[in-house]
Amino acid sequence: MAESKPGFEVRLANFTGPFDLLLGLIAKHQLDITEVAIATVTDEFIKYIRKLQKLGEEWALDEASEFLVIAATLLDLKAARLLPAGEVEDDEDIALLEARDLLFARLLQYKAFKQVAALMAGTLEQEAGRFPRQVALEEHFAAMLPELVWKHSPEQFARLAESALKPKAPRPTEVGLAHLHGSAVSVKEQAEILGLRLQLGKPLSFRALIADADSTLVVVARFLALLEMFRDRAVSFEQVSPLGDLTVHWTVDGREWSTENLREEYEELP
Amino acid sequence: MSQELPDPGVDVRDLPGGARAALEAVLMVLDQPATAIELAAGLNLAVAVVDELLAELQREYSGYTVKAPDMDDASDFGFSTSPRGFELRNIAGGWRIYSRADFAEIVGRFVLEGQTARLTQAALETLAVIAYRQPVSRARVSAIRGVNVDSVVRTLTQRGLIEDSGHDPESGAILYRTTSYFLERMGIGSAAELPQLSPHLPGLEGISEFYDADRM
Amino acid sequence: MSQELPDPGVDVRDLPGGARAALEAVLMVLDQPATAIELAAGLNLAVAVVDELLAELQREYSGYTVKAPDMDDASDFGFSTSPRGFELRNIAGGWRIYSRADFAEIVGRFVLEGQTARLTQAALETLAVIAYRQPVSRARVSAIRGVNVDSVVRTLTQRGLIEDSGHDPESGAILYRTTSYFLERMGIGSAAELPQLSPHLPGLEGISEFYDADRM
Repeated sequence: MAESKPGFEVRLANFTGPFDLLLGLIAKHQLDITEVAIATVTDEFIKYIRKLQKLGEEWALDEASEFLVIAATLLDLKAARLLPAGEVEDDEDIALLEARDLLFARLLQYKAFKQVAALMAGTLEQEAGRFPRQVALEEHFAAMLPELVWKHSPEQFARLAESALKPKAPRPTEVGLAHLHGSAVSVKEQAEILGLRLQLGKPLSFRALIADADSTLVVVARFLALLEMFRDRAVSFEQVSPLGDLTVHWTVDGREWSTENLREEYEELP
Repeated sequence: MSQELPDPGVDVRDLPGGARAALEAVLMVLDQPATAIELAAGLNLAVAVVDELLAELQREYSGYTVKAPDMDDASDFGFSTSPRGFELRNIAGGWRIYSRADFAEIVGRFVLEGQTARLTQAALETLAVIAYRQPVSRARVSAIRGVNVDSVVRTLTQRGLIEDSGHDPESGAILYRTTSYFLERMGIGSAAELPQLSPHLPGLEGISEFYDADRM
Repeated sequence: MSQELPDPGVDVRDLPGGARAALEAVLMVLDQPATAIELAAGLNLAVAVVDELLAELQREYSGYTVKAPDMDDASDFGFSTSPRGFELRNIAGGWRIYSRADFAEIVGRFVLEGQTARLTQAALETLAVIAYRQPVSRARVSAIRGVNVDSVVRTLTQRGLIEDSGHDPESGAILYRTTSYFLERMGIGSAAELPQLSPHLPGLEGISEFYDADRM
């Protein structure tokens, strides 16, 4: 796992959603998906959200939940990338490949809509220069209009106003469930499992660390946990070649480490 | 054609059709009659030039083609063609394009087609919001009602129930208020006589002007 | 000119300028686009005749003078003149007069109202998904865009660009579609005229690089 490249910036204000952000990240050619430093992105994002919260912006919650989708998506992609090329060994590998293809298809679809939205923006802009003739009816024609039938008493009219002005009950919010996973996996729990294994002192590959994971979700959670441990300098990473195995070492500082250090933002994640 | 004012923006004479077409473009979409001075200011032309162009267009619409400044290659003498279906009229100093009076019967028949004497529910509700929250912009009424109210506001204006009451100093949007005809139909003396509404109904404070909002 | 319907009232062809000018007169009072059928009914003319006249006026306003039926004495060949300041367009199924786009800046100085703020990126993308997938629920739009779209959908509804089109029979969710005002703003006749989505689907050049790298 490499550190983020110097100068890499996440300017979330420029993105309109997780797919947008993901496409933005990918478009930066230096960002091989395995090298996107999720920790850096997360840091930037949390800083951004805190700033919004200070300003009392109501979008903070929305964007925070969007970010969970980004993080999960990135981790899905990363997990998929960690499969050695062309080697499909078991059901889990197939599941990862399927997840990757699905994500790829969704990204393609999103990118297509983004492109047509840009075309539409151009057309709307161009058309805004044409003003329709919609002038008031000439007085002699307006005078010909049939006399208005008016049957409302002031009280009836007031009731009409009451109902028109009453705040509309918010429409039932439909919650997109597509990104939700079946069972909750705690990053904290996974961190504990990893900590116990690594504390024995022997460096372990990421493959080995996820060998017993029974779902993509556990892989993702362990990945996140490792990133957290890396932040706390409990572990270090070593990767000899770009697609090679990622080796995880327990560091000296790791003696002090406990899952209590995990920041609360991650407790419920993913 | 030599009295043009200094021109900071686009020179209308460089556009296809030149100053004459630019003037026509403005006249075609103007709702209220405009004076030659107002037109000249907007077009960055001298008033004398606009006066001349207005007279030219007026003659042309009535069927007398005159030598246009950008048609120097055409024949010099004005020849007559058939009149157009519209005319340019100067009423009380203001210029506006109207349908030609000859066609009043046909136009009237067309206008009356499909007209009803009754306001739709959407129109009534919009009128109620305007009556109780006046003066108010269309954008705010849209925000309260949750739908676009542009065409309903046009109908209510045409029916003489509401009217323009100037511009919002901040957004520049037109503000609407009810008319004395509305009071007459309601049988009350002033808008203050409208029955009180529950004090718990939201005012305009929380309703953002969505045209201004840069975040959606 | 031989397909006229029986005419109970005034014959528009007897008036100065004939049927063409009568049509123009009606176009002058429209406050929303009118179909050729509506215009034909109002003018007591056959739809085919009105269609032909509309096409003729459209060409003429754009600077191509054509032989008009009532100008038999004039020269027969169409010659081009300068375009007028306005144009006749067939949009969202109806005909209407617009100021020519060349004069956008100048006309904009006179017409304040109706100049709407630009849509945000989020609103544009949501509008695009709805335009191409209509009728569609908010949940589906959210899934495609990867974000919650509730507030953007509300704003698009207030601006009159989209509207409710009933409920999904299975989920009961409200379905949204674009409005004729949207078509007007886009300058197209129907949603089918939107640019094709499919050519934009393959590609994703940025992403293919590293995907290709591990595909063997």
